[in-house]
Amino acid sequence: MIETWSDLIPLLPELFLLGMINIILIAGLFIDEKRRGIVHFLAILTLVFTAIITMRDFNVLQRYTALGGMFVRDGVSDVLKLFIYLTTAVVFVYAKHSLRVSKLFVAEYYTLVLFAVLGMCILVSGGNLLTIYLGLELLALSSYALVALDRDSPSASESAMKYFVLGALASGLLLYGMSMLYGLTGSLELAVIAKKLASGDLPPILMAFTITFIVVGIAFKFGAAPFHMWVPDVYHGAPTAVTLFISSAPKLAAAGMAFRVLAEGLEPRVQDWAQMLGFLALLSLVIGNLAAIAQTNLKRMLAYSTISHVGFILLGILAGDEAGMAAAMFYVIVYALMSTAAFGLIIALSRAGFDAERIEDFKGLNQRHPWFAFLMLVTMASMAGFPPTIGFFAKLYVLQAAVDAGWLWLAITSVVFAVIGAYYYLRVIKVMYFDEPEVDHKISVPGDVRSVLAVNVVMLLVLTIMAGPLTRLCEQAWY
Amino acid sequence: MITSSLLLTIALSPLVGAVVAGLLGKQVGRAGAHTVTILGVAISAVLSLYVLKLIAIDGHPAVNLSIYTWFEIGSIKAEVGFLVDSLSALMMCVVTSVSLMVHIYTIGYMKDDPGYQRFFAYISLFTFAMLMLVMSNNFMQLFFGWEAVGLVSYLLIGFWYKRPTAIFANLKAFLVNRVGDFGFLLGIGMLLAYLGTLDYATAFARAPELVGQTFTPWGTTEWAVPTVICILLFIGAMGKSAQVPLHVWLPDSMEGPTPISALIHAATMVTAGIFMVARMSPLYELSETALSFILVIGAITALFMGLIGVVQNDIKRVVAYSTLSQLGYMTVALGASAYSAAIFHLMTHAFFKALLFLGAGSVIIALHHEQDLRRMGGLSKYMRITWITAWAGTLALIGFPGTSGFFSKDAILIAVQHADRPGATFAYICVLLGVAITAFYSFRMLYLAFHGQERFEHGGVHDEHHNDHGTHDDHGHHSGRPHESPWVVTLPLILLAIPSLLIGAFTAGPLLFGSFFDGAIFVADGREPLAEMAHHFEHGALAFTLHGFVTLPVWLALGGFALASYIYLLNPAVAEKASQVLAPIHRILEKKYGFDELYQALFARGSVGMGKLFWQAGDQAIIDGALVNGTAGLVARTAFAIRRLQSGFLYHYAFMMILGLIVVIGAFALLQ
Amino acid sequence: MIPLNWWLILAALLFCISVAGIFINRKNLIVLLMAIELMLLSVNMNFVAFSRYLDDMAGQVFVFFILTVAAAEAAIGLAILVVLFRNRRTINVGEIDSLRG
Amino acid sequence: MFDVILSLLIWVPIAGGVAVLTTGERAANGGKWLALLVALFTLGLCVPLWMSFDTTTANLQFVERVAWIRTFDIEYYLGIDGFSLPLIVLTCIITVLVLVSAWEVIEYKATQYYAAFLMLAGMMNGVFAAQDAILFYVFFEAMLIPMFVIIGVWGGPKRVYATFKFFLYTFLGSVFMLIGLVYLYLKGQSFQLIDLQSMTLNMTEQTWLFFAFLVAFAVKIPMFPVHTWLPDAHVEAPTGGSMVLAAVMLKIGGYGFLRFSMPIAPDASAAYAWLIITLSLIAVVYIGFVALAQQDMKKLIAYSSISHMGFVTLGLFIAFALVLEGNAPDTAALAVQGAMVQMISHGFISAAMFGAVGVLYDRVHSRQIADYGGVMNTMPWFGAFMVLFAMANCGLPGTSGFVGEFMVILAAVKANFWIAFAAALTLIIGAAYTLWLVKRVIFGDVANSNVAELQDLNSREWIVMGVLAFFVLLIGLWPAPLIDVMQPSVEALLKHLAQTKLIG
Repeated sequence: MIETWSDLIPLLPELFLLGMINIILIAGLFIDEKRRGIVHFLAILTLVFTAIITMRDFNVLQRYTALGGMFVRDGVSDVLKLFIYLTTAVVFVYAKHSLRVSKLFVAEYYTLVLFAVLGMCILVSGGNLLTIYLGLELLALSSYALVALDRDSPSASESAMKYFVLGALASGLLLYGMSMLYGLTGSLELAVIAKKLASGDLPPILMAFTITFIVVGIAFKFGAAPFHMWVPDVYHGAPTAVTLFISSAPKLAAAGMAFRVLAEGLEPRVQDWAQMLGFLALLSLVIGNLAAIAQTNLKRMLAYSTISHVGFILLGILAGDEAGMAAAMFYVIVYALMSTAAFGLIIALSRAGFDAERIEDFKGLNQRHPWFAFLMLVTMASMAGFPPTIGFFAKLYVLQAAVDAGWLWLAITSVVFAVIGAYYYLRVIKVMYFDEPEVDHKISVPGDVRSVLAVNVVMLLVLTIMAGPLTRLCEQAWY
Repeated sequence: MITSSLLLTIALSPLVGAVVAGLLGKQVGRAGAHTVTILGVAISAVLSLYVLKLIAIDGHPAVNLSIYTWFEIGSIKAEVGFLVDSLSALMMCVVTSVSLMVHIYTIGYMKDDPGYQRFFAYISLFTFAMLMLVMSNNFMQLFFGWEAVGLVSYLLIGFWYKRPTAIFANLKAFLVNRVGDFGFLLGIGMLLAYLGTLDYATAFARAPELVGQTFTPWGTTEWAVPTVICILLFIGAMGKSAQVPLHVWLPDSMEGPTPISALIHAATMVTAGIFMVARMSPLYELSETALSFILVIGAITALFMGLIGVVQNDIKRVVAYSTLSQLGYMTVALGASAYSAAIFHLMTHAFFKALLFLGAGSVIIALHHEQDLRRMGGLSKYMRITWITAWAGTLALIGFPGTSGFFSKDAILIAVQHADRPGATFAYICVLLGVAITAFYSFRMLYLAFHGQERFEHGGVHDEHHNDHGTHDDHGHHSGRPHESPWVVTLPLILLAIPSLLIGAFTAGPLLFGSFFDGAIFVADGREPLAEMAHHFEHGALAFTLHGFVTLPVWLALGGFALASYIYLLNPAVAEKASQVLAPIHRILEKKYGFDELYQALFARGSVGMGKLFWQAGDQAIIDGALVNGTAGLVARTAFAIRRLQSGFLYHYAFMMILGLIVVIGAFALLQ
Repeated sequence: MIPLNWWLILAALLFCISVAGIFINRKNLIVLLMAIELMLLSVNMNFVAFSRYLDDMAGQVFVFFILTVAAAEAAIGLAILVVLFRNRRTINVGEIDSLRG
Repeated sequence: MFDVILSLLIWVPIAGGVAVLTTGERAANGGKWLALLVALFTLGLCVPLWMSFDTTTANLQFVERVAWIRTFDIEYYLGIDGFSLPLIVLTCIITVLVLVSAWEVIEYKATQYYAAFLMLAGMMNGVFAAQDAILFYVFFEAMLIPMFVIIGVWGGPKRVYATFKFFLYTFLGSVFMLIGLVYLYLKGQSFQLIDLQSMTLNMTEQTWLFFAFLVAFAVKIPMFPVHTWLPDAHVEAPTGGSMVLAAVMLKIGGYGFLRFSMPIAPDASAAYAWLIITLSLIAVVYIGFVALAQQDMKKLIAYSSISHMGFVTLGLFIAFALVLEGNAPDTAALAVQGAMVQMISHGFISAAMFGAVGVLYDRVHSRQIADYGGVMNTMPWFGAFMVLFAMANCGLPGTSGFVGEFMVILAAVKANFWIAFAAALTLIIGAAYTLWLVKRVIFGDVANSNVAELQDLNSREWIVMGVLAFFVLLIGLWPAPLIDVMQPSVEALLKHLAQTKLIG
């Protein structure tokens, strides 16, 4: 229902992105291997301009809708989008090195990632179950393809298959839930659904049943236990450049989806889904932290670590109030930064024919390259939530929200598991600092990766000092 | 005038000497070390005498001044300060003068020891610590001195740190003393808790408030506060003054060089306990029970430690057990409220016991560090001065009428005889028997060392026992025959022999019956422990001496003397026979009643065993093994179990998702 | 008119069959893809039924989108299947377990 | 400069550490000198700090207050009172000594070693100066990472186990504290200690908070039964690590009790004082016996540290009995002062003991008591220092070790005779394990060829030992300046403790 052209203005960044993707898609066909850097450059430029367009009328306190309420632009969506662009741009910088090294430097990577970004943008701006579904599928389908990017790798195709089947199952469940919700409320629009639910004359059992299906869909996207089974295999099997992407930006989108569906659409049934998320958060913390201990592959370990981080994000969301959402948003942003940093470091240490993905590959890194060892130390410390890194403040924020909402027991459990989790992060530090190096090849990292990586990691420290503005941004997006 | 700078000079000049000799030993050299320390102690000694003169003769009032505040917390204040009255002035003189003698003696005794400077540093440091102890005007400083002398004692017993026996003995000495200090510290704590002060003057002034207060250790049991305080403080004295059952360290402390045995383990440090109780007389007078306790402990020590002396063959150990026994006498006097008699005996004992030790040391040097009485004999003709002074010391020790020991010991005996508190009768019997025993072992030692056959080996041949002394036993006299020691050794002997014999007769009057201790020692009204003796004494020392010949103690002493003379001088074969006939008793005495073995098993091995048990069972097995590593193991096992859930099969993953879905729905269905 | 519940029950049954097909099937991956299609169709049935009974067009519009996405999904799924087969020489679900733990 | 002196004390060493890191291994010597200069400069800052510290007030001094994270009302809020000042000075002194003692010893990655200690020093100063709970927590936790690396990189053969145990134990303890702080914030909308301390809390809240804080600080100090990380950490840590760990990091536990547990939950602290007192006494006695059974010098000293820290907790918590039941505020002040003095004193003594073991270890590369004997013969100066420190360790009057124990025991008698009785047992047990160690290591004849070849202290080691000995004796002979600095704060604390927080 396009009333006027001005209705499209809030969609401008997405439209620009779409246009550029098409250009890149076509350009990619004609640009040969040697000059593929152009695609890379173009992709980053696309993100930069999309970001600029988003920033142009960025107002964290304002809310616009377009397309008859199907598309929402507000502080939450814009903050998330900006960080999605940022994360993706960083991903591109790291990925180029990795793709080159593993001979996967193809234009498809960029188009697929950008399509996924587009999907994410639609997802976080979704004001209608339909837009949410479409955004989700656009993201998901691009991701399946990305995982299978390395067509000659058995493990990549295996993980892609698993991801695909489970993803399809999850979206089936989500759809089923959406259909029930539609049936119960008679609308696909989240705002209408919320109004309807608030009136509260719906059968509670049926409501819980419906909500469960929707929560499962969201949980799958997050990778929360017990819907996490794809996470380790995909992280492990996919090319590192893809893992890097999948582990970072889509989590922002998943959070956006949770915010839209749960905090807006299902807001009146907060007790219901909060309980469910509590259960999922608990399981995620337990399974993520414990299983990570038993890992020898760093990517796989980080996969489980992601699951535990998701537990914390859920801890914020389940608080159900604005503070909780803001906390979850803060956490997920910080998480995306940490995750890019961690995978970026894995990429930095990789070279032709060798992926530095086993924990042993980091042995004696302090002797081989103290700077990278230090960066990894900071990243691990941040992931484990040690001060003075920003990871600590993320946890603090979330815990505060959870305790405030009366989830004290879960907060206590979460910190206990955070301590257990500290073990495997420390193990990485231990391997880098305490052990003797086994290999002695020279670490050569392109300048752009090196400098972006440095900024990325140092941000984890600097943000501690600058935590004020970022937290305020998250807060304002919600109030 | 007694000013703070005067007192500071007295206390600190030995410290200065100690620091110079200790830290700059290499730079100042041997002569430098002994010059500076002797100078320091000499200054102290002279000034101490001056102070004593001011107080005793010129009637200078007691001085109580503080030097600096150690800490001040609200009303609780600990200061470093000096209280100089007749008691402390007397002690200062005893300490510094004996110390001076020992310093001089050491020049000869330690002549060839590589640790020469260190030794001087230690004994000067000791003098400082002991002065701090006796001059203190508060409990904190008392405790400082108390432990500091313990430290120096520890260092000196272990002076020859290569000898396993020495370092065993010093550890033992320190630990046993610590047991005493444990009680002592608690006593100070009680005092602070009930009187709110650490200052002597205030504490004594408020002491009467304690009467009638009770302390409830558990349940409904009630103890009188003064008794608890006094007994706790006395436990400290038991450690320091080696009273049964904390006496075990003193004989072993003879591992230290002989001058130390004289200075620390006979004349001064071990008498700190006696001094302390006398100092605290205003407190002790409040508790009959505590005094009885002291009386009995002292009596046991006096008799039973003397008995062990009879069977010892090491010359220094005989003197050591004699010291224990004499300390018992002093303690008995304290228990009988005859504080002045105790202090008097302390003083005379300091002189004659230092004399005996130094004499023994002289013998030991002459025989190249031979200490076994069975390898001595007939030394009188080689070492005239030593021999004569030893006789003088022995006579004083057994309390031969007219000698200083006679007056002091008699005072004690009479005081105990007329004491009427529980245990007095037992104590009296013990001390009486002790007199005979003292005479017996003293003369046994004298005869075995100086008289009879020459049983030592000529020619300076060292047996193996001596070689582990290291280098210090090389005293350079290889002339084959023992000969008299150099003047630095004999001069102190002579200087000590004179007071040993004479000081009693001159000072007994004022010290025991005069007003000398007024204001320093407090005896409750109505208690006149020495009244009976005063009655005899009113005709003067000479008359009293003559009277002494008709009293029981002197005859007992003569009996002991006679027996010893018969066995060890006239008919040595009897000794062997007697020890066979009395084998069981002999064994018990040789084993020293088994205290050492018992303590070794119970406390030394027991506590190490307990430590091992706590460590291995408690820390390692339970806390670390079961709890800490157990938790870690549990986490690891769970981790691997969870890892197995991730089977790799797609249908398991899907099943897990559906299961999760069903569980969530089911949980909700149940909850709704 | 057939009551709404019947439609819903039918859709639920189809849904259950498809879910069961996903985790009970241990043989062929293609069957999995079929199960997924079935699942989407059951959801479609739900939407259509609701749309009809609510008299609201949105549900049916949704169905069209689902159909489209399902087609794209099938395309990607089959593409991955081909790649997998090329690499592993098998499309047996029980043999795809190299990534685990 | 006084406006930011606390910030300088925190950030100069941290920035210095970063600078030292950048010098790299090639310019290791320059890095070492730079580190030493930074440490000395930081120590120099303590001089005006001590001089211009007002000892008549318990108010915070040298306050710096800037909003940090407004969303949570977290502030960069620094300030010190009588409790913080001595600990900051202690930190600065120990840091210099650690750097000096490592001078020729640490060759592997020397600049990293120096940088780690500098950063650690800044963080420890931060802990003592922070007046915002989150700021405190940030420093409190951040310290773990440099220490983890120090033990892990330069440690002994079982360092991995030790360092993980150390880290996870401490981390586990502190997260409960974090939850407690979050709870307090939600209740009072403030993280400033001063607000937290004046907040009204009911008994249930206080009890939960008390235990949350207890876990954190009990692990840190450490108290029985959560002490087992300490011996392992000490045994494996390099000399400097042990020195800092024992001298300063343990003190943070005691400081935490003073700053958090006691003032924030005074009623619960009073109600559970019996628990802390019991655990403290177990620490004194039980751990004393355990120390007696040790074969490893460092382990022995580590256990001795635990035992000594028992006096800190004992002193702090008998204050409740004294102030509430005994109505003896002066004695209570004596107890708290005793605890504080014990912390400072133990800082010097334990650093000295570990430093001394390090001196031996550098020469013989063994920490086993059985590998030594008769060290006095070849290292007389070392032996003399060792005997001095051993005596200080067993609380000989005239050394700093005496002051704290003396004060706590005296105060304990007033509270309950049997508490004092058990505590005073340390007089015997402490002397037993310390002097037995001395007997076996220092005294005796030369035990083996290793000992025979020992060289006595070089001038660098002499300086370290000498400085420590100086402070040990200074505090022992004249504790008054230290006590005067703390007295107003102690009185203010006790006044605070005496008032219940339960009603309005």
